[in-house]
Parts: sequence; C-alpha cells; structure tokens
Amino acid sequence: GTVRAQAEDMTIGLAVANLQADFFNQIKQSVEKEGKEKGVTVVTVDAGGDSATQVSQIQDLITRNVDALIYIPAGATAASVPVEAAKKAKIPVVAVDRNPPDAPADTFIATDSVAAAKTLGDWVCKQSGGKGKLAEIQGQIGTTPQIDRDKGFSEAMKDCPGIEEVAKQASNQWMQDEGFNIAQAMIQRNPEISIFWGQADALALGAAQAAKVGNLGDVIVVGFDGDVAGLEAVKSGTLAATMTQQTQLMGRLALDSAIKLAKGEEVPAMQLQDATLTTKDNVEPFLKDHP
Amino acid sequence: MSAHLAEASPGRPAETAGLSVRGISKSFGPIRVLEDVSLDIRPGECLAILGENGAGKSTLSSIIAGVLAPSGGTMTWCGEAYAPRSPAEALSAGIGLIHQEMRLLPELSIAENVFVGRLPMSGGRIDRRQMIQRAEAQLKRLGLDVPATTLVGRLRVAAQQQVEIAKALTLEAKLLIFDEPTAALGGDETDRLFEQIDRLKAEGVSSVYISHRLEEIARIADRVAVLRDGRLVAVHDTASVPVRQLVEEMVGRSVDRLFPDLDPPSDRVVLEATGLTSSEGAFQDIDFTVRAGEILGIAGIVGAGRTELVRAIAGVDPLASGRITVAGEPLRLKSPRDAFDAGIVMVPEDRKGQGLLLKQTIEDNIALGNFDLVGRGGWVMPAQTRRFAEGAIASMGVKGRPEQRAGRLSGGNQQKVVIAKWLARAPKLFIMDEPTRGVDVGARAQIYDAIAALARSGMAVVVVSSDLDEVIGLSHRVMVLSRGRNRGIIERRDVSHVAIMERATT
Amino acid sequence: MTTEVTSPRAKRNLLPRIAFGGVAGPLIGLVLLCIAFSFASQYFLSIRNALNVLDQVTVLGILAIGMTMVIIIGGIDLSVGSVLALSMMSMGWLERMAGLPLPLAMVLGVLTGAACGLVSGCLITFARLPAFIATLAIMSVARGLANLLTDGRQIVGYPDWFTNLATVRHLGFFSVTVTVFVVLMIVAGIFLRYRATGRNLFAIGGNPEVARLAGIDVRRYTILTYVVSGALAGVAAVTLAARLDSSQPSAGLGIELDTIAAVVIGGASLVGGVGSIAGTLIGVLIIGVLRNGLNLVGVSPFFQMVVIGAVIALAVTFDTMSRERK
Amino acid sequence: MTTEVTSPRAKRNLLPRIAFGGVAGPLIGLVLLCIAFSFASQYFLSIRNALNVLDQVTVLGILAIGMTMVIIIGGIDLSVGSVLALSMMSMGWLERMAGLPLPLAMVLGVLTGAACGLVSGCLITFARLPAFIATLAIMSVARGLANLLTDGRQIVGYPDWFTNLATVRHLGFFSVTVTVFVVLMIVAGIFLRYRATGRNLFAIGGNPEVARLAGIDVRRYTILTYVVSGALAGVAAVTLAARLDSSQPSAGLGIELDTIAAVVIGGASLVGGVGSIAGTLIGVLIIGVLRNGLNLVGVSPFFQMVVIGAVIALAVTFDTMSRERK
Ligand SMILES: Nc1ncnc2c1ncn2[C@@H]1O[C@H](COP(=O)(O)OP(=O)(O)OP(=O)(O)O)[C@@H](O)[C@H]1O
Ligand SMILES: Nc1ncnc2c1ncn2[C@@H]1O[C@H](COP(=O)(O)OP(=O)(O)OP(=O)(O)O)[C@@H](O)[C@H]1O
Ligand SMILES: [Mg+2]
Ligand SMILES: [Mg+2]
Repeated sequence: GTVRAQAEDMTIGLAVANLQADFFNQIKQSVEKEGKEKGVTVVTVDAGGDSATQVSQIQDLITRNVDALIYIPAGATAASVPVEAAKKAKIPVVAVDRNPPDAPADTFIATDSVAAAKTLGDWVCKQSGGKGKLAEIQGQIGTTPQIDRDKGFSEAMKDCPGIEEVAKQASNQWMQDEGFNIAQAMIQRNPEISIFWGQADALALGAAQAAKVGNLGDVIVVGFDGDVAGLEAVKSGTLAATMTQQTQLMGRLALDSAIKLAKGEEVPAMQLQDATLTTKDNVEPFLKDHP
Repeated sequence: MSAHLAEASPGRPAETAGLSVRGISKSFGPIRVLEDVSLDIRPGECLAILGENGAGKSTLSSIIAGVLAPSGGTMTWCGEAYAPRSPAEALSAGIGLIHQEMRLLPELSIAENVFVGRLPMSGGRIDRRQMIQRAEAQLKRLGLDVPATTLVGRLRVAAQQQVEIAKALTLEAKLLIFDEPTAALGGDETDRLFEQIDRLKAEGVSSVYISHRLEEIARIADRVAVLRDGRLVAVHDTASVPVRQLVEEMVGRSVDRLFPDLDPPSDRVVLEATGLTSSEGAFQDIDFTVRAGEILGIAGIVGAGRTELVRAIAGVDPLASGRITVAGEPLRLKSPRDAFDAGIVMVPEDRKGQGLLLKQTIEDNIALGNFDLVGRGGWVMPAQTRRFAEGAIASMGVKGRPEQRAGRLSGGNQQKVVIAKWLARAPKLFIMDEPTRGVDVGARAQIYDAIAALARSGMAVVVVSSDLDEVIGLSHRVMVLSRGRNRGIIERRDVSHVAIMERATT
Repeated sequence: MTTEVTSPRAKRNLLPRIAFGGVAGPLIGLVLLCIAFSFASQYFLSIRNALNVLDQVTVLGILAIGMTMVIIIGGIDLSVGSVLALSMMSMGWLERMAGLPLPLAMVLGVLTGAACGLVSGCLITFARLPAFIATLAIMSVARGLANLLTDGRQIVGYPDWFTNLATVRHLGFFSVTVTVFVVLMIVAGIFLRYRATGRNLFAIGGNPEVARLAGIDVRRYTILTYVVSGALAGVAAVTLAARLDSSQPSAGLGIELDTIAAVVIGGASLVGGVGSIAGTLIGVLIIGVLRNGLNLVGVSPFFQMVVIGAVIALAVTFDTMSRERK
Repeated sequence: MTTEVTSPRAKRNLLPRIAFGGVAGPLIGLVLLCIAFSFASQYFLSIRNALNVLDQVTVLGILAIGMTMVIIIGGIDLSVGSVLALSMMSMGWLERMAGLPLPLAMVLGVLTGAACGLVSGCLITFARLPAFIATLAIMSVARGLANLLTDGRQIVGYPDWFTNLATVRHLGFFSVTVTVFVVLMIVAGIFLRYRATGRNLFAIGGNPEVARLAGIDVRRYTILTYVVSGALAGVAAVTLAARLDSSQPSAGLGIELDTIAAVVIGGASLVGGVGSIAGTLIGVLIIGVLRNGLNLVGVSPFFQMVVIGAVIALAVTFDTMSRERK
C-alpha cells in the first residue's frame, strides 16, 4: 500500500486464527474497538483454525489493498506464506501471539509464555507448600503456546521436587468439555491428585468441574489466559489462579503498530508483554477492566 | 414325474447344442425353492415355462443367467460345461435375461439403459449417435416411438418394460430368457414382441418364455414346461396343450371357473365424477359414476390415460378441473390422505415403486396405513400386527410368512400383499390398477373372488386392466378410454372384445 | 426395527429378537470393548465409571435420539451441533441480557432448537432441498447466530442449582440430566416401536411414495421429525450448559458426525427405513466407552484417533457379518 | 423408479440440456453471486481477483473431482480431509526424516492417499461397511496417523521451487497447481462423459444390481473409485503443501463437508447416479466466490457464516426449482 499520513482513511486487515477461542476473540474485539476510536476501518477475517483458509483470506485482504495487516497465525506454528505475500505487496505486517520463524513480521506482539508459565509454577509450588500430586492437561500438542507453557511450568517444577507429576495428557481443541473428560479419567486413575494445571482456562475449568463432581475436596486448579470465564472462576474460587494475558493491551498495541507501520514509522521488532498472575486478591480490577 | 421326463427325453437332441440343465436345485437358507430340475433348451426354439407364483421360475432363470448360483446340479451350454459365476460371464457366453422386475436406471437415457455395460465406443469415446440410432430402431420395432435421449425415469411402466426388452434384444445373445415380459404390455405391444421373438427363432436364437397369460403360450412357444413348488411336473413337446390341462398341472387341481358371478349393484351412487381434466393433459372432461356393489372396468390401450385418471381420483396427482363426490359429499383432493379419509384406496400399477416397502417385512407392509385397525389409540403392538397380517395373508393366500422381507417374495405374491393390505379396510371405493399383473391363474381366480366379494359387501370397485378378458369377465360396466377421453360406458350385456376395441382405437 | 428376513427358525428366535431388537451385532461389539478395557485398566469396571460414561454420553445420546428418527425417515441432520450451540447461547442470552428467569430461558432455548428444525424441515419439504444441503446451510447459519448473540463470548455464572442438575447424583445414582436422557430414550424407544406415528416413520424412510399413497402426510411427518431433532438439540444444549456451567458458542463443533456414527453403528441405514433406539443407545455407548476407556488407559490423543477409527470399522463389520450369517 | 409420463416438451428441451449439461440452475446462482459482489466491492471484478479465486479453490476443487465420482456411484467419502493431511505429512516426513528427494516424496504422498482410498474401498466392498462408516473410520485413523508421524508438529522449509509451484503465475496467468487443477477437471469431465468406464459409474450409482446384471464388475469399480478419490486427496495435499510452504497435520479439517456441499450444489444427488464435473466446478466456484467476495466486502466473520448458509440454501433451491419447471 501507499504510505498515508492520516489514520482516518486507513483500512487495516485483521486475520484471526480462530474466533472460537476466547483469547483470540478478546484481541479481535480490542482491535475493533480501538479502530473505531481512531476512525480506522478494520476488516476482520476468521480462519477457524485452518491455515489454508487463512492464506486465502490474507490473499483477499491484500487484494482489498489494506494499508497494514495484523496477523494472528492459525495452525500449530505460524505459516510464512501470508507474510511473504504481504511483503511482496508492500503491506506491513504485525504478528500477534505467534511469529513465522522463517519470515518474521515487521513487529511481533505476544505474551512471554515461558516466563508466565514459570511464574505460575512458582506460585503453585509456594501455595501447595511444595508438596502434592500434579495432573497436567496440555493444550493442542505441537502448538507454540503448548510448548512454551510446558517449558515454563516444568522449569518451575524442577525447583519444587516435592510435587510429583502423576498424569499428563493433551487435549485436541483446548476445550472445556475435553478438559472435563480428561480430568475425570485422571481422577479415576489417581484419586489423590491435589493440583490441576490446565494450559488454558477452559481446560482448567473443565478440570475444576470434574474435581467437584469427583468430590476431590482440596485441590488447587490453575489455568492460563485470564479470559472472562477464567477470571470469574478465580473470583468465585473455582480456580486458584490464572495468568492473565493482556489481551486488550495487545489488541491496542497491534492496531497502533499497524498504523505506525502504515505511516512508515519505526516499530520495535519484538514487543513481548507480561502476563499477570491473577488470584482472588487481585482479580477484581481485571474483571471490571480487562488489561 | 421322472416318468414324465423319461417320456420327454427320447426326442431330445444331442447335448452339443443348446442348453441342458441337469438336476438343478436351489435353497435360500433352509427353504428349498428348486428341486432337481432337468430341462433342455434346443437351438432356435421357444420354451415356455409355466408355474404358480413362487414356483421357482424366476429363480431358475436367474441361475441360468448367472445371477444366482445353484445349490446343486450342473448345466452344459453348446456342449461345454457351463457354470456362470456372474451375469457378466453368462452374457459373454451369449445368454441374456429380461428380468421380471424391471431394472432400469431412471436417471439415465433410454439409449444408455439399453446399452448399459456395453456402450459402443469409437475413437476412444462413446459413439452416442450409433447408440441412439440402434436403440431407437429397436424400440420402433417394439412399437415405442420416443427419442432415445429421454430419461427412463420419465417413461410409463409399459414403455419401461419395452426398454427392458430392447436391452435384451440388442444383446445379440444365443439364448434369451423373457421373464414375464408382457405383464405391463397391452395387446398391440405384445404382438410386436412376438414378431421379434419369431425373428430371433428364425435366426436360430433360443428363448425361454415365462408368462402367466396362458393364451400367449400357444401363439409363441414351441414346447411347454411346468414347474410346481420347485419341481418340474411336466414337459410338453408341443405348445398346443389345452389351457385347462396346463392350469391343472400348475395348480395341482382344476380351476373350473376363473370369473365369479356378480350380484347386481345397488342404486346408491358412491362415486360421481364430472368433467375430470388432468393438469398434465393425460385426460379431459371425463364423467362417470360408480354405484355401491358395482365393479366398473376401465379399458383402453396403453397410454390411454387410465392410470392417470385413477391416480387423480386417489388424490395422487392434481386435477386441473372437475368435481368428485363420494356418497354425495364433494371432495377436495389435495393429497392421497384426503382420498384416504374419504374412503378411497388404490392398488397402484407399479407395485415396486408405489405399492410395497421392499426392504420391510410383509407384516409391516400390511399394517402400513391400517394402524387404526391393527391397534387402538395409536398403539400398535407387534403381536397385534402379526395377527392382523396373518389374517390378511390368509385371505389372499400369499405364499410367505409375516416376518419375511417383502422384496424377497415372488412377483405375484408381492401383488397379493398389496391387495391383501387394503381388503381389511372396507373402504367405500376400491381402485385397482392392473390388479393381476404377474399373478398366476389360480391366484387370479382368488383375487377375482375377493373383488366380487368386496362388491357384494356394498363397496364400489374400479378395475383398470389391459387384459380384455379380465375387464369383460369382472365388470358390471366397462368404461373405455382412448387418448384421454371417455369413449363410452358399455353395459355388461353388450360388452365384447370388439365393442371395446372399436372404442379404444378411436 | 430391522427388516431382515427371518429364517424359518424365526419363531424359535422370536425371544432374542424382541429382547435385542436386532441389535445383536453392535451389542457384541460393545461387550467385547468392555471386556478389553476391563483387562486394560483396573479403573474401568466400576459403578462409578459406568455412571461417568453415562454422564459423558448424555449430550451425544440426546442428539442421537433425534438423529435416529431423522435417519429412519431417510434424512440426515448435520445441524445438530450448531443448533445446540445456538440454543445454548439463546438460553444464556435470554437469562443474562434479557433478564428472564432461568427456567423460562431453558424452555425458550429448547424452542430455539425446535425453530431451527422447523426451518430445516420446511427447506426440505417445500424448497425440496436435499436434507444434506438444507441442514448444512442451517449448520452454518446457526453457528453464525450463536456467535453473533454475544460476539463470540461465552456466558458464565449460572446459579448453583443449575449446575447441580448435571453434577449431583441423586441417591448416589443418576443426575437430573442423565435421568432426562434415560427417560427420553425410553419414550423414543416406545414411540418408534409401538406407536402408529412412529411406525409411519419407517414407511416414509422405506419409500416416501408408498407412504404417501398409503395416506400418510409425508411432508408433515418430515417437518415434525426435524422439529423434534432440533428440539432435542435444544435439550442437549441445556444439559451441556449445566455440565459446563457455562454457554459457549463453540459447543458441539463437529458432534454431528459422532452422532450420525453412533446411529449407524447402532444398525440404522442412511438409505432410510431402518434403525432403532436400542441400537442407537448401543452405538452411543460404544463411542462413549471407547473414549472413556482410552482416557483411563492413558492412550495419547493421536493414537486414540487411530483406535477409535479402527474400532468403529470393526464394530460395524461385526454387525454386517452377523446379519449376513442370518 | 417413477412412472412419469414423458413430457411432450422433452424434445424441445434437448438442446439446452446438452449445452449446459443440466447445470443451468447452479450456473444462474453463480452468475447472480458474481453480479452482486461486483456491485458490492470494487475489488471483486478483476482478472487478478479471478485468479485469486482459482488459487483459493484449487484444493477444494481437486478433492471435489474425486468426490464427484464417489457420489456418482452412490457413495460418500468423509475421509478426504484427513487423507489430505496424512499424504501431506507423509510427503514431508519422507523428504525430511527419510531424506528422499522431494519429487519422489511427492509421488509417494499421492500414493499414500491412494492407499487410504484402497482401504476404504475394500472396507466397503468386502467388509460391506456403509461408505459413510468406512470413510468415517479412515477419517479418524488417517488424522491420527498424520499427527503421529511428527507428534503433531508441522514440517516447514521446503525448497523454493516447490512453493513456486503454487505462487508463481506463469505468463501472468496460471500457477502450476492451478494448471494441474484445470487439467484434472478437464480429464475427469471427459472421462465421465465420453468414456464407457465413466458411464459405468453412473449405472452403478443408479442401481448396483442393474449394473451387475449388465456385466459390470461393481466391486472393482467401487474400489477403484475410492482409490482415485484418495489419490486426488494426495494431489490436493501436494498442492496445499506448496501453497502453505509447509506440511500440517491439521490441514483439511472439516473440508469434507465443503467438498460434498460443492458437489451437491453442482447438481449431484447423494442417492447416486447423478452428477457432473461441470456442475461440480460451478459448485466449487460458488463456494470459492462466496468466501472471497465476503472477505472483499468486509463482512464480519460471524455474519459470514450466516450468509454462506443462506446462499448455499438459495443456490440449491434455484437448482431444484429450475429442474421442476422442466
Ligand atoms: N433371495 C431370496 N431369499 C429367500 N427366498 C427367496 C429369495 N428369492 C426368492 N425366494 C423364494 O423363492 C420362491 C420362488 O420364487 P420365484 O421368484 O422363483 O417364483 P416365480 O415362479 O418366478 O413366481 P412369480 O410367478 O410370482 O414370479 C418364492 O417362494 C420366493 O419367496
Ligand atoms: N407411446 C407413447 N409414448 C410416450 N407417451 C405416451 C405414449 N402413449 C401415451 N403416452 C402418454 O401417456 C399418458 C397416459 O398414460 P397412462 O399411464 O395413464 O395410460 P394407461 O392407459 O394407464 O396405460 P398403461 O397403464 O397401460 O401404461 C398420456 O398422457 C400420453 O401422453
Ligand atoms: Mg417370477
Ligand atoms: Mg396404466
């Protein structure tokens, strides 16, 4: 696209990985809200988790002559084809959550998942007194968040030898119903489980529900993402803690970066965000105003 | 009966020519359908096979044509051992079958149906022109003049049967088996078919001819074989056997009287039709009445519009205009349901497509539409269904058990199931379109008796038939249609072949 | 009810026929599966796990009841998963945004499902769309609407009594949702076997023209069948919302294939005219036991897919073989 | 079998029937769609966008060719999406882990697809499984295997020439992959219309018993049809890998329903015996244009679902209406 000075007549393309996942939906809403405030037209497309669809959609956005592209890659690791196509058409790209390793976008905005998962793991260690039996429900195997969250959490567990990992199983779709069924089977195999670590709030919520049905009593259930349902659950005590990703901030940041890039301004190549450890004590403000 | 066979065998030619069948038997599970059947079919002859419904005629044909494998026995064909494992093998050996149940592909054209499995190719692609020309030529010889590009699904039953015949005639086979080819045909079409069979004979092609129309046998066959309950009971070296004797051999007793006596109808008009005109143009401006206790026959040549007319009265097809009253009540027919509620039921012409659930049991078929009679308050218990079906089966003498799958019955028995199902309903008006298609003589007498009994009980009956003897023998009055118009209603005392044909061909 | 030819031993066989209603094949598959898992996992064979399996198949089972009827009339309903999501979101939206009392919202949720079924049924009978296309269209529309209602967000925070419907096992046995599932199965089983209306569905599936000529109002029955299927998707939605303690627009994604598989494993034919609730129940349990058992044994999700596919093929092969033998 | 009277207009209608091969209905739908989008978006009506649409439908279109044949013989193939993923992963795995040269790996990828089709075909003909169940089982197994090969990870980093197959438009027009798609369409179209083997597929779908009686080896044809469908899924896999410049085990998730929808929108009947490549092409384009146009207009994703469902229903309604009029 041509470099424009005014945000008002800009069109920004937003290619979302999968709107059925609350995390992506939050970012999308934030981008659209920010776009409305700034008078930028945001054209959103949803790949429904399929990278082939996403490649087609980005092709359409390029045809539509968007001034910049916000790219939340679908699929296990990010595809480089859309970035390359956009670069060829001289459209700047902002990657969110995942970045194609072989063709990085102009800027990359994400939560530092490894660090966040480690923070969560340390908190769990402290909270449980360094003892307990841990059951882990992973996300979709092979995806960046799954790998990073695994890595960060197990780093924390290394320093916490009293916690024994007794079960670990992956889900296919990061969904609550799956979390419930997997947790229920885990409880049957190991009725002494005292800690559930769901790699997404939905999985953790499923596990919490299973623990409730199984009358497990005192279990610590922790999740990740800090989506609305997760935060509500933290407030009500269903979840002990979650890592709140700054989805609103990331959305705003993505749009600002896109506008800047379209205007030809400089933006740092990497913009990693912190996630906040959220417990009953600090959940209230997040519920009112999501970061 | 081995004595019979011994008598028949001296005149037998050497086994080097034609087909010889030796000791064939066939069981479906524990049911024995054919028992030690031995037959010869000589080159260039037409052998008629007769037998009651379920005697095993179609099963025998299927074995010869490689559709079914026999449970025992051997065959030789042109002097060589012959044991086809598939229809394809039989076809390549020069043996073709016209199946009793029409088996066509409704979504394909006539030409493609005729040449299915052996489409003529030229230069790597299908030679459509040749295919269409040959199909049309063959059909014309059979008396059907339609473009061969027409989809078969759009054809009437009779035309479909002709396509089926054309399919076999273009096979260039050395032995052709015709399993009830004329069941859906009228007199004219039948004559055309016979001309073709005569031509084949002259070319040295053998044929097997199966039919329940005994009067056809003398005209077309050279020899006659009779099956009863899966056994060969007689082989006649001539076709001029008295019909009475054939019937006796088939049924195992004499059927002295085909048509029952009729009681005079009452004066009460059940059905009054005025100015009936089809929205498809099949018939125009038809007026008639049927009284309680009366049997009205409807005659006409194929395509006269008889089926369309009765379908409209049964609410199946829409009427463009006209008035129908039943017992004085004017009817608004929007669906078969409306006719059904007004007390009109119909036995349709096409039993496989419209009359029977082939994959379901006989009892399910009989109970369908009769649930109000089977049980109370919308409840139907399996035991009640069974009892109801057993009654209906007995009333028509169906050879089958209630829990049997309807599609596995012999053709005639299927027809009986369709009729039996409505007998218990006691409707006001009973319409039957070709009620005895594919039904054997014995059973036909039974069906005629049942129809007469219906009339006697005060019902009005309409019988559509292409069999002139049947309309004449069974009806109080005969209405003749031709090209969609009512050409007059003939009283019983004035009715005759000539009287009908005169009107039917105007 | 299957419509097999019964051999002459039929009379002798009448008892097992009535007892198993022609579902011997899938039943053998289910039993073999249970035996295998009992050996593979010490946790499998217990009352508690049996109740868990029932819990886990409730949603699938309720959907499968409607699907059985749809398949019996020779149709197919691809929209069940999306309709479930739409009903779930309507219920949540009505309670949360419109402020209706939850019981009323539950009823309206079920009615939403019925309305979707009505649209499918009308598309099929009046616009003459093939069932596959009509329900595929509704599948897409309903999923879109489910998401539009809350812009893709889930709804959480139902009152405790609502979640308890799915989680509290009364007298140590059945939760309310499982009870609903069992009752619906029994009612549908009786309906399809012993009611004239139910029997008519088999005739319609066998040959709609024959059914029409026998005085059955095929259109009305067709529409009603899809309405029932939609309404049952609504009931399943309420059940699932109670189980998840939330309404999610992504609920039921892809469940239509599971549902159809369960019904076909249970002996129904996609051509129509054949099927039974007993068979469907067994099909549903085969899928449920399979998932539950594999989780208990701790098989990895990827390998689970392989096993599930193989077992489905095997179970149905058993069924066809045992039919053939007859 | 219906027993309709031949309509007297049959002869007059012969010409348009041949010209459009019975696809007038969907064609009208496609044209209307294009007109609507031309007004709604300035970017829609351009050579460049037309080429984009072709790019975007290549995978769907290749799958739909195989599906057309499968549906014509009265079957269904739910496994295409998973088989695509398995072929894609095999290709990548063979090149990366087994160190084969990429062209050989491409061929073996296609053969993997054919092998899956062979298994489906054998399950259907020998184990007598309904096609729905057989291919559903393969769908699950193939997806599991695709994931197992690399434990769910994708394979990236193919050589440039490989990606160029999908991205470089030769002479400003067709990329290699689009060319393959177009050529396959033409070949399949000719095969189904003018070759006896192709016509036999229609006979099998119309009534397998009739086909058998006419001496057609129904089993062999059935197996071969599924093999072709599998092999085409393999070809689609190579195409998609080139387009994505990677192999992904999650590829083609849910695409089976899109594929079936495209074929049915194109006038094929799931009962079998009816269908055409021309119709399928139109069906594929309707889906492709719809997605493309909605993105260009900027319709929000959730609302897109609603529109897509509605348009599919409308397009097929047009088709049935126009047939009825005949
Ligand atoms: N597949 C089958 N399974 C079980 N029984 C069968 C099967 N096919 C035919 N039968 C039985 O075999 C017997 C002979 O049937 P067949 O069709 O040969 O009679 P047919 O002489 O041709 O009678 P029709 O004159 O009525 O056509 C019947 O009792 C029929 O029910
Ligand atoms: N040779 C023919 N080819 C095509 N259509 C014909 C032919 N003869 C008649 N028709 C059509 O068939 C219609 C009447 O068919 P219908 O089935 O009602 O006749 P029918 O008297 O019941 O004959 P049948 O039942 O013996 O086939 C008419 O509308 C006419 O247009
Ligand atoms: Mg017969
Ligand atoms: Mg007629």
